[in-house]
Amino acid sequence: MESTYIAKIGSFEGPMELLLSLIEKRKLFINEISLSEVTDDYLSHVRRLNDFPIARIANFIIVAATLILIKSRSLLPEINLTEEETESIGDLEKRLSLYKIVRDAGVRLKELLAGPTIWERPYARNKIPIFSPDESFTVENVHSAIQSVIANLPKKEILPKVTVKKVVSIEEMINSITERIAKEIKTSFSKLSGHTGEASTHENKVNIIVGFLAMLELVKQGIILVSQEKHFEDIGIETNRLSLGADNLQQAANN
Amino acid sequence: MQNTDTILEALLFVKTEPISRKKLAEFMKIDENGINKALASLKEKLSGRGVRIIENGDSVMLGTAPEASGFIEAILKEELNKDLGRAGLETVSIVLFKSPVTKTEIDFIRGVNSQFILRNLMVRGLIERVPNPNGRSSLYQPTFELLRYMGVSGVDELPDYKAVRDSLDNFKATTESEEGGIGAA
Amino acid sequence: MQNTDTILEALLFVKTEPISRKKLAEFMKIDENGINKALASLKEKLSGRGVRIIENGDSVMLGTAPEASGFIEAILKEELNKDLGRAGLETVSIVLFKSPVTKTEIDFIRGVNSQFILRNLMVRGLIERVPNPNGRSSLYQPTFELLRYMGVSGVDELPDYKAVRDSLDNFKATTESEEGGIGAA
Repeated sequence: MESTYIAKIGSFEGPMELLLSLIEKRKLFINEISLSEVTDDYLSHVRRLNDFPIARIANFIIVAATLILIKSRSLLPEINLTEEETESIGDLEKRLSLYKIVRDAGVRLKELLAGPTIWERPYARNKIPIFSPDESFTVENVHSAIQSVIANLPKKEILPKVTVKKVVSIEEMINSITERIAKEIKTSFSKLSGHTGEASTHENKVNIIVGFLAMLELVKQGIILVSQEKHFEDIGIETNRLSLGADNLQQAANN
Repeated sequence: MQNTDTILEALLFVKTEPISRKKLAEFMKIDENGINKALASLKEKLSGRGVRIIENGDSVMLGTAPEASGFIEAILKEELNKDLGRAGLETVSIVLFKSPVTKTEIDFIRGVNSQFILRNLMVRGLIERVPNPNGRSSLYQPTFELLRYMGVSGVDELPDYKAVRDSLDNFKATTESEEGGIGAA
Repeated sequence: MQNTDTILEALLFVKTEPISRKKLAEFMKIDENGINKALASLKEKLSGRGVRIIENGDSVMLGTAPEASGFIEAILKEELNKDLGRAGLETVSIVLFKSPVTKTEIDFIRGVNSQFILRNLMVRGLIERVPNPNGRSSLYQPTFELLRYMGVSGVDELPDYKAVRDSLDNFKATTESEEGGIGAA
């Protein structure tokens, strides 16, 4: 039972695919509410990813972070999110909508691929080749060309440094959101004390939040896995606007 | 002038690979406007024929009518492996409908690093990388090979091409300002 | 029946050498009488076009219209003179250092499809294709003329030959062990 379940998660290429499938399973539209509803499911999938390559886990965790924000806001609308956090929520909705468009279009492309092919005329010049060198073909140029070919050979899939940095910073974000939630609960407790009749629903809500906090711990375990990634080599050229404290960089480099 | 499209057809027949309108204009010693007219006229003459013009960006080439596909497989004793897998299909779909598109944009939509799948598709000759006139990051676009595999003679023959492209563009304004942000996973 | 000549045209388009009516009849699953009719009808439709049917005894093939011959010469001549660019140099360097090498290996090393550039290099007598004793796919190697032009008597005289060859062979080993994995982004 367990193994078939894992195989099922493993079949998700990336976080968008998983997220969209969770939303569609519940026949929901893509919006903040539906995202918050599937957050728990998503996180429990991520929890089971531990056996997968770090790079793949990292992709799932990055999206998990945004879902956590969405869920936090749905549980505690009073919670203060930074501008960047709010932006990342909007981004996720947008990305998921884009992903759905291309995935749906992909289904039709697959049908086309299964259909007839347009063939090209094969190259066939049965003439004897006339030796016509290119004057750039010197020993020196050929040697430098092969050096750059070798330099450009793809390396094994190594997690880009920017991704590791980003994932490590998510740990910070989770710590901070945990704090903010704890604080919110306290304030809303004191606000609510004295209101009779609402106690049971309130208690229920607190239970949900506590369960959610426990879930955050699980995500952190995934982050630890990623931050332990040893092969540090920048293969991405993307820039990243993520700002990170020197401590985290140091910590990441030491791991 | 009357036989410009005749010469154009002969040139494309001999060339057997994609050629840009600019190159054609050079060879035929007419301007690009003349090439466009000749292409339009040839396209019309080829309608319902066994051969047709395939267009991709600025370039054109000749290919066979899709309805002959099965017979050709038999005569060439060749069958193409057109299976792309899910990651390939997703990526190809982005490249077709958003072309020219950067890796960052592809990563942004897919939520994963597309480095390997992009390389794989390039090795198969289904997409190609072209220099970005506005920046450092390369752009990806579909190849003739990809269009041929799908049996279409241009991207605009893809189902709902305009609608899909428009709906993707609706998000464009916002995603562009964030290039290099979240997507750079 | 109406589109028999369409399919015939497509078949002749991809068949770059003469083919007998009998063979055509076989592939098109009609009798020779049907082929003759289709040929007559195609001949009519091709009149005034850039491509025409050439008949030689029982065999037929497609060829270009004579009035295009001047332009075609120009396009063929250009193939011999144009600058092969970075792609050319890169591909030649791989053929030199890893000879004999298959197209698949070259594609994998370069990360792009090398179909057209290999053609160009062959047309110019810089590399040649030889049968592969161990498989279907042909092997590419430099021509003697190229080595002589570069002033070396064998590939092993190229600088760092052993080291470069080792790195290329190593890459092959890694990709092979991970093949299938490489596509999964």
